[in-house]
Parts: sequence; C-alpha cells; structure tokens
Amino acid sequence: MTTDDPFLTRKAEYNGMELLVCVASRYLEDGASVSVGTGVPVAAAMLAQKLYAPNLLIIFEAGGIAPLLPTMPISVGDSRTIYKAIQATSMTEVMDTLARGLVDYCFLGGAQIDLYGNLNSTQVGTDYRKPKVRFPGSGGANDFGSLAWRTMVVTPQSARRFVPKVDFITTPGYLDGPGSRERAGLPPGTGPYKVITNLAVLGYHPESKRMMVESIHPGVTTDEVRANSGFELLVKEPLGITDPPSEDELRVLREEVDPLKLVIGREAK
Amino acid sequence: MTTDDPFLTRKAEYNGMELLVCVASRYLEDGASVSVGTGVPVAAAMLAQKLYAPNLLIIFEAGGIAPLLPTMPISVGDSRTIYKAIQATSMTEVMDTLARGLVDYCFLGGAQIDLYGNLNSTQVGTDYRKPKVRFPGSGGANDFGSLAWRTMVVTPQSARRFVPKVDFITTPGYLDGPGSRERAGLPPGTGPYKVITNLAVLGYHPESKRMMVESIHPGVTTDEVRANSGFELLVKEPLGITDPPSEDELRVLREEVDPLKLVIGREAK
Amino acid sequence: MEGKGRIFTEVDPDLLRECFRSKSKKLTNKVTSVEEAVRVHLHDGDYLAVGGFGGVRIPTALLHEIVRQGRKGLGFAGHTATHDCEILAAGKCFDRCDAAYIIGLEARGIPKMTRKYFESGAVECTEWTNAALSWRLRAAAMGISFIPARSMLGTDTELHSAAKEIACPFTGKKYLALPALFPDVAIIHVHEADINGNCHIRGILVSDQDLARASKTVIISAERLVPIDFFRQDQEKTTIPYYLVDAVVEVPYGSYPGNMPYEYYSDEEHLQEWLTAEESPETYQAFLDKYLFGTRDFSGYLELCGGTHRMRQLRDLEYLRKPALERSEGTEGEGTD
Amino acid sequence: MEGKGRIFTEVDPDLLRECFRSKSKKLTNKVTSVEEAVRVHLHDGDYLAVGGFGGVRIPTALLHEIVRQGRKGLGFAGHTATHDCEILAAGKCFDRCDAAYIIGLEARGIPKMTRKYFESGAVECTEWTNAALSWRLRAAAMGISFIPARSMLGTDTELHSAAKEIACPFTGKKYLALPALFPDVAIIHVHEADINGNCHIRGILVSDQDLARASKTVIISAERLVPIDFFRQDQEKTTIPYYLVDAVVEVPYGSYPGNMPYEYYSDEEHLQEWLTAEESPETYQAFLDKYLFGTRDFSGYLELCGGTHRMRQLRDLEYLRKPALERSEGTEGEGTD
Repeated sequence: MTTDDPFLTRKAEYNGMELLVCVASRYLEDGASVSVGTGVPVAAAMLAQKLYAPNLLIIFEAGGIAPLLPTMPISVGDSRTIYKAIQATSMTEVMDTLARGLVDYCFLGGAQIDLYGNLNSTQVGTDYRKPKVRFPGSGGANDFGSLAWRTMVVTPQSARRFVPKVDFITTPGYLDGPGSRERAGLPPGTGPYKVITNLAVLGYHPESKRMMVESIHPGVTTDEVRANSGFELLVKEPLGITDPPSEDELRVLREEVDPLKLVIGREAK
Repeated sequence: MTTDDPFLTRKAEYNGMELLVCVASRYLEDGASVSVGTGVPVAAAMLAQKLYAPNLLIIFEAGGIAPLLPTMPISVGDSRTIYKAIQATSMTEVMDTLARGLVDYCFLGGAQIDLYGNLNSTQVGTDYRKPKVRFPGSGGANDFGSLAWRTMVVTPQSARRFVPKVDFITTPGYLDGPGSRERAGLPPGTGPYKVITNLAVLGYHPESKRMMVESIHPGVTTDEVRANSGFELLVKEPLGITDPPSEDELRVLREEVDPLKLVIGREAK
Repeated sequence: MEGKGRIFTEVDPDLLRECFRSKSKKLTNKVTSVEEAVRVHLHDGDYLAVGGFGGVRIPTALLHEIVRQGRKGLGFAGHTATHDCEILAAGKCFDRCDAAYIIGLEARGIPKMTRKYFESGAVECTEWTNAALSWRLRAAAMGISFIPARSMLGTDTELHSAAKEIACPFTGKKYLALPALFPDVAIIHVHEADINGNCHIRGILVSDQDLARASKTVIISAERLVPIDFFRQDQEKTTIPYYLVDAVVEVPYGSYPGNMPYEYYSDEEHLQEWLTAEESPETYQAFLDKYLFGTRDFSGYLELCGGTHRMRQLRDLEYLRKPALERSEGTEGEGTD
Repeated sequence: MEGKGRIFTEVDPDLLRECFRSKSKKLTNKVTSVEEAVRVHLHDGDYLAVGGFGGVRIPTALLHEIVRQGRKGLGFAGHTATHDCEILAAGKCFDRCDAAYIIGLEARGIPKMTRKYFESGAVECTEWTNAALSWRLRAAAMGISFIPARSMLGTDTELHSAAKEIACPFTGKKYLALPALFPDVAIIHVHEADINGNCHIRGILVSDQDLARASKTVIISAERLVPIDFFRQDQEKTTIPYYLVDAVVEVPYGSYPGNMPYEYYSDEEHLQEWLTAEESPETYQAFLDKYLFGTRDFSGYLELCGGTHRMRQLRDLEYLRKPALERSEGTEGEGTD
C-alpha cells in the first residue's frame, strides 16, 4: 500500500471486480493454504498462484485439493475443482484438516457484517421461526470462520450490509469483542483478518477488535467509505491508498485466470 | 447335538483339531458376519462358507472384507485376507462397523478364561507393573468382546486355563455376572456365546451367566470336562454329546479348506 | 449454551445397533426400478439424506420420483443441498430440515419458490454447518451417539442447533457435542455399482462413505452396473460395500442436470431455466407440470431436456473439448464416445 | 472408573494446531536417505508410531536404522506391533508404550527377548485396544482432544488405560473418552510416493490415513518413486497427500521380511530364524550382530537374507505362483517380472 501511486491516470484501466480480485490475491503468500469459494476468491487464489505464490495450496470444502484449475468452477464441488488435483477427498476430511489448523486463509461473504466481523448468511429479521428473508445458512462458512487462521471477507460495501449488529451471527467474527472468541471456546489465534470491499481494505484494531479502514481504493474518499457503513469505522493513521492493479496483475487476470470474464465481467456492487 | 451317534466306531477318523474346526463352523449361519483370526477360526469360517453358509461375511480386523481366501492367512492383515476381497479398508472402519452392530460373531482366545467368560490375554500375575508373564494384550479382542453380538472362544481346556478369576480382565465376558455388562456401559444384547474346547462345547446359563457344559465330545466323560476346569462348571440337563465331524465336513476341510494341514495338522492341546 | 433446535432423528446407538443387526449380509441381487425403490424403501415421515453436493453427483432420478409419488412429511438433511433441495421443495416433500446449506444454488442464485417454502413456516429448521453435518454422520458411522467439535461455538448457528456444550475431560477445553445423525434413508448416485450394491464413486466424496454407513436404508442409483469382479479385482474401487445397501437402480445420466465428475458437466442452461421458472407460482407450476409431473420417468425428462444430443454436449463440456460437431472425425484421439 | 495409565503425548489440540500451522504446504523435493531421514527427524525421547500391521507393510529399513543409530527413550504406539515392536525392542529404543498388541508375532509365537524387555520393567505401559488406538488417531486427525468409544468398559484394560468415563449429553449413556493420540513422528511404508510426499497405499490401510494426519512429522518409505502425474491423473491413488509428509525415501522391498500386499509375501523362514534366535541372550546378540549391526544399510540386510533370488521367491509366493525355477520359460503369461 503506497499513497504515491498515480491512480488517477490509470482510472479507466480496470473495473471494480478486477480491483477486488487483484487486491485479494496479494494477501496470499507462497506455501500457505487457502480455502476458496467460487467467484472472486477462486480468481484471487488463481491469480496469486500465477504471480506470487506458485505453491499456494488451494482447498475446496467439498473435497478438491490442489487442482490445476482449467477454468472457473461453478460449484465448489464441481469437476473443475478436482481437475488434475492432488486429491479428491471428502468434505469430512477437509473439515478435519481445517480443525487441525492446516488452513491458513479462507474467504467468506454474507448478507450482513458487523463491526466485529460477525457474518450473517442465515436470515434477515431476528425471529428465527419467521424470518423476513431466509438465506442458505452457514454451509461451511461458520466452520472456516471458526477454525481457519485468518478469515478474509470480499464484499460490496453499503450501510445496509455493514450493520452495527447482524440479525443472526451465522459465522463468528470477534463476536462481542476482545476475548469473546476465546471465551466461546474457539481456537486461539484465529479470526477475522481483512475485509476487501469495492471502496477499501479494512482490518481490525489489534486491541478493540473493531473494524478499521486500512486503505481506501484509488478515487474513493474516506467519507464515502464511512457513509457506506452502518456503524462507525475506525480509520488507521496514516491511512493508505490501495495499490491499484498492476499491468502484470491485469494481464494475467484477464488472459489466464478469467478469459471468459465470468468474474471480472460482473458488477462490483 | 444328538446322543445316538456311533462315535466309537469313527473314533480314529478325525483328530482333535478337525473336531474343533467342524464344531465351530456349525455355529455360523448364512447371511451372518464373522470376524476371524488366524488358525481354527478362519478354518471354521471357510468350512462354514463351503458347507452351510455361502453368504457368510468374513471380516478381518486389519481391513480385509469378504475375501475369496485362497489359503490360510498367517496374519490377520496379510495378503491372503484381501485376496479377491470385496474391500480392503482400514482397521478404523472395521472397528466402526463393529461398533454399529454389524458383526454377529467373533472368535477369541486367551491364556485364561473364568466362569463368566472373561478373558485374559495380557499377563499372568496381578501386579500390572511387574507381571510374571506378559502377553500381547488385547489387540482387537476387547473391542470384539465388547461390541460383537456373540463371542465364541475356541481353546484347549485345562484347570490352569479355566480359572475362577482371571488375573487380568483383558476382554469382557459377563464381568461379575448378570447385569454387569450393562452397568459397565457395554451395548445390550452382546456377550459370550459358546466356548468350544478339545473336550466339550460350553455355553452360559441364561440367568446366572455362568459357564455351562452343553455337550461333551465323543469319547469324553463329564468328569474329564469337570477335572479340566479350575471352577465348577454347570452342566446342562440333558447333556448332549457333540456330533462328531461328518464325512462331508472332513472331506471339505481336508481337501479344500486346509490341504496343507496348517491348522488341522497341529495338536489340539 | 445449549442449542434450542430439535433433533429430528433417533440418536440412541443401541436402537440403531438392533436395526443394523437385522440387515442381511448376503450377496443378493438388489437391482430394482426407480419407481419401486422409492415406493418400497421411502415412507412418508422418514428422514432422508441425499448424497453428492447439491448440484454434483446427485440422484436426480430418485429425487424426481419422490416428488412424483407425492412423498410427504419427510425430514431432510440440508447438507449443501442445492438442486436436490429445490426438487424436494417443489414437491413440498419435507417439513423439517437440518439446515447447513439450503435453498441456494451456490453462485447461480436463490430460487424464489424454494425460498418461499422455507419462509412460509412449513419447514421446521435446526441450524448446523457443513462440517457439523459431516461429523454428525461420522459419529453415526462410528456407532456413537455424539462427537465433540469446535465450530459453531458462540454463534446464533449454535443457538439454533441442537448441540450441547461440554468440557473435554483431559484438557478442560470447551467443545460442542454434536448428536449423531442416523438417517432413515439415504439416496446416493454413484459411477458404478454391482447388483449386490458394491459401489464405486470417483472424485469428491462429500460425506457419502459415512452417509452410507450411518443410514438405516441405502438406495443407490448408478451410471452403470458392473460385474462383482470389478470390485474383487481391485478393492480400491469399493467406495461403499454391498452389505450397507438395500436397493440398486441403473440410471445413465442419473445426476443430470447436475454435474457427474468424469462423465458430464452440469446443464447450466436448464438449471437457469428452472431458476427463472421459480419467479412466480404460475410459471413454476407450468414448468413442473412439463418437466416433472408430465414425464413418466427420468428418461422422459432427459428427452425433454435435449436427449442424447444434449448429453453429448455436456460430456464435451466435462472433458473441456470442443463440441462434437466442430470436431473433424478421425482426427481426435478421444474419438466420439 | 478412570484409567490409571499415563498419557504419553500432548493432547491439547491448540498446541498441535500451532505445530501443524508451521508446516509448509509447498510442493518441494523431500527425498532423502534412510540414514538422514532418521537422523534429522527422529530424536531421543520422541513418541513414534509405525504404519502397517506389525508384519505387513512395515517400514523395516527405517526401523533398522533407528536401532543402528541407537535412538533411546522413545515412546511407542503398540498398535498391532509385531515384528516392528521386535526390531525396536532389540535396540531397547523405547521406554514407554501404548499397548494394544505388543511382543507377539500373531500365530507365529512370542519372541523371548522382546517379552523379557517388557517384563523387565524397562517399559512403562498404558493399556489400550486396537480400536482404541485407531480411534485415538482419528480424534487427532479431527483436531479434537478426545473421542467417545464403547469398548474397554468394565475391564482391567480400561483400568490400566488413560481413558475416562463420561456420559453422553443426549442419551445419558456411558462412554469412555479416549484422549487424542498425536505422535511426534510416524514412519509409514507405501507402495508408491512422489518426491513431494504424495503416497499411494494398496490393500488394507490399518490406521495409516489417520496416522499421517495425526503426526507432527511423517517419514515415508516407498517401494518406488513415481512422478506427481501418477496422482494428478488419478486422484483415487492419493492415500496420503504431500502436505502431511516431511521426508521420503525409496526402499524397494522396504517391508521385508514383512508382507507387502501385491508385491511380496512375508519371509516366514527368516521371521522364524529371528524368533529362534531370541531363545537366549547369546544367540540373539549373535543374530543381531550379523543382521542388524553388521550391515551398513538395508540393502546389506537384503543380501544377507538371500538377495534378489529370495525376493523373487517371495513374489512368487505373493502371487500364489509356482516357484520361478519350476516354471518353464515362455509358457506362463505372467512372465518373469
């Protein structure tokens, strides 16, 4: 993250989805393991593998381990996820592997996220028997949010989505704040790491565990970031500006990772 | 079991091991599953398969499921136990299968057995830290004795081996008597079933759970059976005489099951 | 904390032991029809679990037949249940659900009528996670009534589960005890099966090995039947052994429109058509009348969806090949199948 | 009841998580020599677990090297430990043991010197069963510190175990909580491995899948090295994935005199010679001096035991063939390998 990047001159060169993918990919280092879902996460992991992390171990929760992804999967269990893979195992064994502490990163999403990074993908409304809107539920999200070392969230940012308190904690962030994951019995050292939105990269304050803006994307203002959150965001000082996608990143992303524009052809919001 | 068999005229026609194998085989019905070890049990299971129980499911604890045994295995995990088998799985999965109640019969042995069918294959002497003689221990015996529906013991009979109280309960029989398996937490309906010795077939009294002679082998007296036990044996009334091996049994046993006399060439004591 | 949800299945391992004890271990011919398999083995009120991964290796033919036969009041294991959930919801077949992942079709979207069914209050849910359901099935496969786990802790997912907090007797650490999940009936689609029920699955297993072990009754649909020597000659092929299985049906393309790894890819266009049809009750009814209730069996459905021509395209997609029509004959090593 | 035995290994899953976290997930060349694998990865005092089934698919070359390097004070998982236990006892390598099956050689008999080692008080034992050790490894593979089980209850095996009785929170039923078993080092012999550590095992697995997952360090010996595409082209071959493995050595006949399924049968004559040698300290020392300490490495041992001629015989035995010498050349389909 540097602040001297001439992002304005490059503004037209990439779209919001490309930015999300490129930024997310930079957090994955070589020799690490990452559990990915479809869409931006898998694109980010593929990009990282091609640029910075040739030995990134990609894990799909349905059982696909270290495939040579020929194209984007549609399902986290489909044939692409085991193409020339090292292993096609069971979900149970993937979850065991997660529980043993072998998964460094995971990517999650949700309909709502709160200031402690708790995620809701179960329902709108607080009456469990009569939800206003029902969503799919945890899937493997709670498992990864509980047991992976670092949880990353890639999500569009809006005040409707960034709420002071989620209607339903599907997946644990820092729960009620410092110490509450540990009190709940979750393994120490795990938890929310980064939130990458269409506006900014956010992290968490080391003591208060509250969400904190770490860098804003080129062309975005701090006020915009604040306005698109339903709770008060801490802001890191000095605040960085996100490095825009490099030419290398964009070329590999467009030509090798997602030539059919399945991910980068969508709207970032 | 009939008492009118002219066993005397056939006395020379079979040896003690042949008798043991033939008698044991008769307790295995078609469609049942049996976990076997090497020696007499596997010979009995093979004989049963060829004569009465073509669909007997033979299970080896190391992972071999339903092999077409070409010859006697030397180890319960060796190549023979998976020859043209339906499955070569893990010990863990065999033990799971056992725990789920899918194993009808098992064959066990031991250095000592007591009046409730408890088995000792761990040590002679009651000081655990300083045993007089150390044996291999449970292996899978305790697991099968705990979780298989019916435990069969094939063993030479002597007062040294049939003791009032085993030095070490490696594998549970009826423990201290009626109700004690249930109190210990073992699954209901499981436990000792038959003891087949070189002298007699023994069962357990339905109420007292004490060992009881059910039939004596041809040419053996009740006194002999009693004299070769260190505790008082109950005797069923009327007492049967064990059917001696039939010509069919002997032919199949000698020609098809154990042509190399690996089992039936040994001493019955 | 103690989950407020209900446990929908029997957890007493001793009752299950009695049930498993009574299963025959004979090698016998278990081949039957889809119609008969469902009629004989699945009853109103049973708890049903579906193998595969929602839109991957699902027993579509069996699922359609369950709807056609009008099975009602089922319990349902929502273990990454996507298109399978959609089919059963179309028939309003279930009224209680262990929900780990329901309604949605992953990145494809959320079908409206299916969602409505859940939001209507017609379905009682207990919340879980994918790992929790996997581990609940493993506990059942191990013949134990509970197993400790470390996810769900501290969340509303835990609160609306039926799990209970316990302490490890060795470390004092907090765990969630998950109750074993013993389904009444499992339906699983596999690559190959023999008449006795031995099964071979290629690719991801999800939880199907444990599911077959955990279930009182197991119905298999297979892409193809093979002789028993297929397994006896190579035991690595035996994913599910015969003695766990109660019925076998042969259904080529039986996972369509789902993906069958190494066989054919998912039919995204048809899945999209289904999703679009769910926009309103009227369009949905018309869609279901045409594809589900208007067809006598699965082969009728396949014909409606494009028949062998479409299947050929999906096979090309699976193998990342150019479409067959674009291939010049005789120049491709892969041939034309 | 609460077992009086000692737990010899760490059970806190969080300490293990830190350890597993630090393992690299890179695909890198891990091939080394038997000598170096043992020297670098196994230290005095470590807790060791051995793959295979005592006399079947055992890593004999690694076991010999452990004795030759004089490793002492090891903990040892006696999980149907037969000839492997015999080798390590010959070197007096361990002083504590989780005993499920120790000392004996199944139907072959009980080696006197090995038994004496256990009876001498030099080895602290905690009692278990084969299932208990399998399930303890599975608990470790699941990253949990305990798992409920229903064997051992009510026996002296339980009394001298380190298990604790607990109640199921759902049914109230009594269970034995087994502590997870996380070995420091596992040594496992496999059929094929690649340089990264991906492994293929044929035939019975015993507990080796869980063992590889449960252990902090995993050393593999393989009959042969294969390219990574062996696994990428057919994922059914991947019994153990590379990221669990720390070192790989290629040792043809590496399970000798044990049986290697589909490769060679056990050498019952040599095992009998070993057993007979244990009749007295003098004969045993002479035997060990000749076969173990008098050989520089495993190939020297194989030569002493009859070399390729003997291996050929054991292969014939494995395949139930007539001995090679009796076969007339060119008339057998199997050829001469």
